[in-house]
Parts: sequence; structure tokens; C-alpha cells
Amino acid sequence: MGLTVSGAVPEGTEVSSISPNWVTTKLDFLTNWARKNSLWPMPFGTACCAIEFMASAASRFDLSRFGMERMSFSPRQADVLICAGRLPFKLAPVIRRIWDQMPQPKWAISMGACASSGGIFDTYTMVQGIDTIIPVDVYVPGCPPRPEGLMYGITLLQKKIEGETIADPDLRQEHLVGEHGLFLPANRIDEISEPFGNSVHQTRSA
Amino acid sequence: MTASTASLSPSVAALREKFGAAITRHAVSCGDTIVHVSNERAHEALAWLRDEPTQRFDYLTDLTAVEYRDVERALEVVYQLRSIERKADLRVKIELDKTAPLVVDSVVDLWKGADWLEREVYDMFGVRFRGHPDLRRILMWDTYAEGHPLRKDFPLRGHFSRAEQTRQALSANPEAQYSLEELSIAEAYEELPADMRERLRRGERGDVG
Amino acid sequence: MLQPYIPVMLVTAFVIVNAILMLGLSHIFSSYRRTPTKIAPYESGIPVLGHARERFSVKFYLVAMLFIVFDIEAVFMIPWAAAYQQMHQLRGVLFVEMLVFVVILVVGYVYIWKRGALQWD
Amino acid sequence: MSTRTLELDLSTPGVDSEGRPIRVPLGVRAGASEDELGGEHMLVNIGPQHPATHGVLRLVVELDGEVVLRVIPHIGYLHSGFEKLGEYRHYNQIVPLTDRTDYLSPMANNVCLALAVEKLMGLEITERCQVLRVIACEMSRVISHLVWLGTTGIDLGAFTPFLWSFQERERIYDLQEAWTGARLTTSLTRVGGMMADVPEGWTDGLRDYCRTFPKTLTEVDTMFTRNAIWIGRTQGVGVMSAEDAINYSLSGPMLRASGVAYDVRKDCPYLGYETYDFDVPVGEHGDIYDRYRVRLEEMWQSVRILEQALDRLEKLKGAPVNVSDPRVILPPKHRAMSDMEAMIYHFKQVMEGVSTPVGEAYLGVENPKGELGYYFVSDGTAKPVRWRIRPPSFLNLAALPKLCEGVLLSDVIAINASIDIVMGEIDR
Repeated sequence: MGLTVSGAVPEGTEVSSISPNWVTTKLDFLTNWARKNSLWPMPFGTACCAIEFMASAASRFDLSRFGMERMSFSPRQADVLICAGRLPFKLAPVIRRIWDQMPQPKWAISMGACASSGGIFDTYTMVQGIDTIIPVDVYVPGCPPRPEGLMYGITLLQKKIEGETIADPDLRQEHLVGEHGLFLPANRIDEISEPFGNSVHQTRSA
Repeated sequence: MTASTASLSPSVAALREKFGAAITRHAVSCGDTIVHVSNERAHEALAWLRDEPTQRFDYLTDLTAVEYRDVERALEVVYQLRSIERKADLRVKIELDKTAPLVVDSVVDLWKGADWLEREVYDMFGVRFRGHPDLRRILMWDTYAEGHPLRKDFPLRGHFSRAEQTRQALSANPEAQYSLEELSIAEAYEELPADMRERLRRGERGDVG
Repeated sequence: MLQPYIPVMLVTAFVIVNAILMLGLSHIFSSYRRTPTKIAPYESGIPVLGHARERFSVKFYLVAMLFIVFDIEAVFMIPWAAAYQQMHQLRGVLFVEMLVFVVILVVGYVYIWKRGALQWD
Repeated sequence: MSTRTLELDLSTPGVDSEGRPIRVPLGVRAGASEDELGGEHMLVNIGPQHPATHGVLRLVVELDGEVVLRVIPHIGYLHSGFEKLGEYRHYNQIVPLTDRTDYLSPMANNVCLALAVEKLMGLEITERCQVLRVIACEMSRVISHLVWLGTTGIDLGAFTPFLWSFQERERIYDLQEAWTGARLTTSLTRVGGMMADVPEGWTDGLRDYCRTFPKTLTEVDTMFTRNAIWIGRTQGVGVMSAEDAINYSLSGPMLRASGVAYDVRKDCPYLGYETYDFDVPVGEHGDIYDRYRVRLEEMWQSVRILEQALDRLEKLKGAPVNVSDPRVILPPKHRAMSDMEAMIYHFKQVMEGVSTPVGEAYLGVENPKGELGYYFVSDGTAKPVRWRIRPPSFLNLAALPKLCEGVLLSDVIAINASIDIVMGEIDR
């Protein structure tokens, strides 16, 4: 799932072939209820956010209230990829390969400022936001986000899953890396990775 | 900092008397003694410092390099030595002229801990270590083509645009993830695509040099 | 005549229907998108080198065979134990039969032990 | 290291004349003859995304059946360019960077940075600030060892100690949050002082912690120390002799478990550690079991130090925390608003940061992972020329290939867990 590459669907086009009737809506409710309450996370824990992720999985902030205590370290059984921590360029092909190897339906949570936008690391080695590598559903701000913040992100994802329908094939598209070797068009990546805030004039070293 | 002779380590006098001209100069900064050694006899001096019964600097605390902001000042390779029984510290520096190729003798035969430290200095500064068993990049991936990041002429965000950096990262193929040694162990040489085999044959592995 | 078998048939029918239901529904509603990277083997996110069909040393095969032999021995004991409990008059004969069976296997066990097949490294 | 018999030349390592990589004869274990029935060697990636690598470490393991012939670690998967960023920051702006290097003991890193810069400037800090920094270091040691205990327990199959240790960590996180406002990215120290003094009632919380924490320690002790599985998996595995430990520049619990009684707090004391009475646990075999015993004992000693530090804190009730020199520490707000000179200092510090004299300073601190050293080279401006972090777990991990030659595959996981690595500090 994730952002469709082609941007917003133009108005007036026929969105889904099967019009929602009594059967599909009941079926949607059933599958979404099942999927929402048993999201098996693939904890792609790289840095400090991974420690907060472990803290939220431990007994005080217990993730198993959301049915998420079963950590699946192999992408084959994973439903939601939680990128907890900063992502250097050396790790970009790894997360891309793991995301491709996860079966549909799959979602992605970008936990922490470094995963969502490169955070304080506007350097030669840091991906400025993992949405330039994989499609992301929920961004959790914070450095590191408190366990409550992560859980709020998870409940947002669950609301998003509630709104999905089986009839729409567009939701379950695989957004692969294009033939020119990029996930998003080049100008889009440069626009996303543009330094902002005080990162703009930080290059004065003396 | 005044070069107060009180905190000057006795090793400096012993070094001067043993190596004479090879010890270019010494100084004291914030209580630590610094000795500058010439590049040719550096390995010999370090071996002497380690094996000499009166010195016994058997613990290599750190090995790094420093490049100053003004261009004509030399790039320094810094050895931080410590003797565990004598609880004494000493900082040995080798100055390298930036215009000439940066090559230093490796000290992996003296201290095994220097293996990864030297690989990191090579990766970050481009200083080659003669005699190092496996001098490869350690922090960046092997086919990293942007140069050596910690040099002062290397921009903070890297040379290429973010899109180009992402494309290079995403198109990393097995040759960037595995070292030559592992490729040969897995006998996977035939499976690599032809252009990669060609690059391997020429030995050009993203080494800007 | 088939009367005693009805419960067994009921259970098998339920099992078959259940399996078909689960597999069928999950196949219909699943959205499997086959891509080259997805079917590639997963090795912690790194492209795999070489192939998994390496030659293994023979001791792994040996241990597997020994396990099968002694596991089947235990499997045969279970029905024997059930029968032994219900048959009151033939207990002596049943016991001797199983004793012979076990002794033959113990001889085999001692043989492989002395030959050192159980020595691992 | 890989016992390589072929001397590879520098320019094109490992490629012979017509271009095929040189088939490197393998460092097969001494005595194991290459019998013809032996299998080919398999290359397995215990890769960046793996539950047992404690972060994004990648181990390429060369296997002969189940026996490991060689482990080739690949790091750099979390390289974030800290040292490059440090050259573009004032000294007080580097403090937030330090707690993101070793994010398991953030306060200890902040203290190490402050001490290194104060050594560079030749600054004397106040007595109360020293005691507060000792408290910060020892609290970091406890939470770092607790994470190690929990994750090593999971690696070797015991899940409950993970929940016990994280329960205790949450209690220290509450104390850290009350003091600095953040659970993990504390940014506690400033050059010449601390960001804030401890709030009211905080010391009672810590005293209560020191009283009840040993109960969990004894539970973990009874769970692990005489546990047959734990002993079977850890005793005699990954042995490191004392000379090798020194030669490989190991530090911290890794070095002390091999029998070298070297602790920076005792050998080159800082922050007044020589006035506290605590003893340094030293193992004798250098295997995983000794590293476990050393770390467990260190937690007991940390609690002892914390109690002594709390008593001193009581005696220094009203003492100032920050240095009184306005050029270094922001003057208190009421003075900055009223007195002209304080306002100028306030403005200069915020705009240009604290400038340090020309020179360089290296300071080693006993971090939970080992000896963490900060090496600052300054050319008189407010931004360092070079900020070198001497990462203890980087050098401890460099000994992994030597420890893992000839062991079983499952022992590689146990040895890797016993080294207690944190990737943020290794890759910097």
C-alpha cells in the first residue's frame, strides 16, 4: 500500500469496478477488523528509536494491547514495517529489499524525526526521509517519539486500515523502484531532501 | 598552554636519545605529552616504545588522523598510546604532506587493535597503510565514489545531489555488499554480471584515490 | 453396518471443509503481487551469494536415519501398550513379543554407539 | 583475524592476472584435515536486519556444516557522520549529538564531552557539579547493563529477564525525565556545568531506587548464575586471554573479564572517583560467563556509588552547580536582564558559542561499554577542528573474528551478545 506514484486520481474517473454493496462492506468490515487487530510489526530498528520501540514493547507500555507483540524479524510474516531510527544510504537497499519481500497487505510506519526527514543528520550519508525509498503510511514525529507517541501512530494506522476496501485493487499496488533506479522522480527526491530550518546555513565550519 | 616541563613525559627524553633526528619536535597540550616522529622511522619508534622494558606502551588507546582548516598545514596521523602497568599516556604524531601520496606504515603487527582503526582512517581520510592485511573501506560501502568524507574539502552534504546519492545507494549490487574475499569463498564469480567482473578485474572498486 | 464410523467420517468432513474454506478464502481475498525481488531468497536484506545446494558432511544424514529408526520403535510401542492393557489373558505372549522387538533394537543401538556414530564432531 | 597465507598487494587486493579473484586458502582449523567427504563451505549473512545483531551489524559467517571457520563483520550501516557534523557545531551544540552516539547510556556521553572540553579549556568545575555528574554516569551504567542483560537473555532463550530489566529501566527513565525532561536524549551537561540542578524530591526517588533495585538484581542472579543452560552456553565460550585483550585494545567489562584489572575510574580518576569507595570486579577466564559476572557485579557497585554520592549531595545542599565564569556559562536570567555586562556575555555566548584556546585534549572516561574517549583539536574558534570519538564497542567488536574461530554457529550469537555493542557508537 502507500502513496500511488501517479499522485491524486483525476476527478470524475471510475474509482473501483465493484460498487460497494452489502456483501463487500460486511466483508470489508471483517477483513479490516482482522487485519487491524493483528498487525505483526517488522521492527526495522536501527538507532535510538529502536530502544524506545523496545521500551514500548516491554511490560509498561505493552504493545500487545494492539495485538502487536509478535515481532516478526522475517519479512515473510510481517504486516507493518516500522523503521525505528535513522537510515544511512548504506542501509537504503536493505530496507528497499525487505519492503519488496513483504507480502501484501503491508503498511509502513516511519518512527522518529530521522526516519521521517533525516532529522538533525543533514550529512553526506543520511537518507533525508525514508519516503524517498519506500512508500510510508504514518509518520511518527519525535526524537525519539515517546511510546505513547508511537501508539498514537499505530492507532492512526488502524483507522487508516478501517477505511480500506478489498474491492479497490489500487490499494494493494507494489510501488517498485523505477527503471532509472529511483523510487520517486529525481526532482521530487531533491525537493523532499531540501534542507530546511537552521539546517540551511549550517555549512559554515569556522 | 605553557610547555611546563613538569608534566613532560620521561619517554620524550628516552626517545630523543634513542632516535635523535627522527623525533622532530615535542610539545605539551592540556597535560598530555605529544611527540612528533618522522614518517620513515615511525614504525621503528612505535615498536621500540612498545617493546622497550622501561616504556612498555602495550595498549594502543586510539589511532586517528587530524586535518587542520588551513590548507598548507600537514595532515597528522595520531597514535594515542598507554602503558597499563605504568599508567602513563603518550601521543605520537606523524605529519604527512597533503600534496604527496598519504602512505604510512601499518602497526597491525604491533597492536592487533589497529586493524579496524586503520581501515577507518583510510576510509575517512584516504591515508593508505603499507602492510595492512585487508585495507578496505569500513564505514562507507566499498564502491563509494565520492571520496573521503572527513577531509576538509569534502562538503558536509556530499558532492552529488540527494537524488544521485539515492540512485547510487539503491543500485548497490553484490560487489558493493561483499568483499573480494567473500566473493571468492562463495565461488559466485560466474554469477556476477559481466560489467562487474570487468570492474573487479581492473581492480577499480570505487576507489577515488 | 457403517454406524460406528459416522463420528470419524464427520470429523474428517469437518476438517476437509475447514481447510478448503480457509485456503480458498485467503486465496480469493489475498492480493498476491509477484515481483522478482519478492520471490528472491531473504537473507537479512542482503543479495544472496552462491546457492544453498552445498554438499553437507555425511554425519547430518547419519543422525537423521538413526532418529527415524528409534522414533518408529517408539511409535510401535504405543498401540502395543493400548492392546496390552485390554487383553487380560494373553499378556505373557504380548510382553515377550515386545521384549524381542526391543532387544533387537538395543543390539543395533549398542553397535552404533561402539562404532562412534553418535560422536558428533 | 583471517589466517591468510597469501600476501595481497595493495593496489588490486585479491585479483590475479587474468582477473579471477584469488581463491584464498581457508584458515581451516588446525588438525581438521580436508577429508574428501567434507562439504563445501557456505557463506551465511547474519545481516543488518537480524534479531540477534543488536542493531544493524552484519556478520558474514563462513560455515563448514555447523562449525564456523571465519566471521567477517561488516559495519557502517549506521554511519551518520557525527564527527563531520561536530566540526560545524559550537561545543554546547555538540552535546545533543553525543547522546545519539551511545543511546544506551546518553548521560555518560554528555558527561564525557563536558569533561573533555573543560580539560581543553583548563576549567575547574564546582564540587556539586562533580557529584551530579558521578550520579549521571552511574545511572547510565545501570541502564546500559540492564539492556545488555535483557537482550543477551533473549539471545540465549530467556525472555523474562528482558521484561524485568526494562521494568527497572523505566524507573530510571522516570528519574532522567524528571531531571532533564527527556527519557533518552537527555543533553544533560553544558561546558562548565549542567543544564539544571536536580528538582525537589528527586534524590528521594533515586534513594528509593537504590533500595529496591537490588531485589531485581538478586532475582536475575538466582535466575542465571547457577542455571545449567546459561552455564552450558556461556562457560568456556569466546575465551579471550589477558595479553590478547590488551593487544586488541579491548576495554571495560571485556578487558576486566579477561583478568586485566584496568578501570579508568581507578587508574586515571576523574570527577573525584578516587574519593568514592567501590571495588572493580575482575574475572579470570575471559569467557562469556565472566563478562556476565563482571557486568552484574558492576551494577551492585554502581548502586553503592550512587548511595555515597547521594549522601554527598545532601551535604552540598545550596552549593552552585555551574561555574561562576560568565564567559563560559550563561549568567542567571535575572542578572542578564539587569546588569549590562552579563547581557553582553549572554549575547556573545548565544551567538558565537564558547571559544576554547588553541590546543588539543584527549580524555578517557569509563563508559558502561568500555573506555569512551573524546579527542578535541581546537584552533581557538568556537567550533572544533576535529572531534574524534574513541568508541569502546568498535574495538571490542574488532575482536569478534578472533573469538569466533572454530565455534558452533549458535555460539557466534552468544559471543556477539556478550561483547555488548551499540551500533550508534561503532559507526558514529
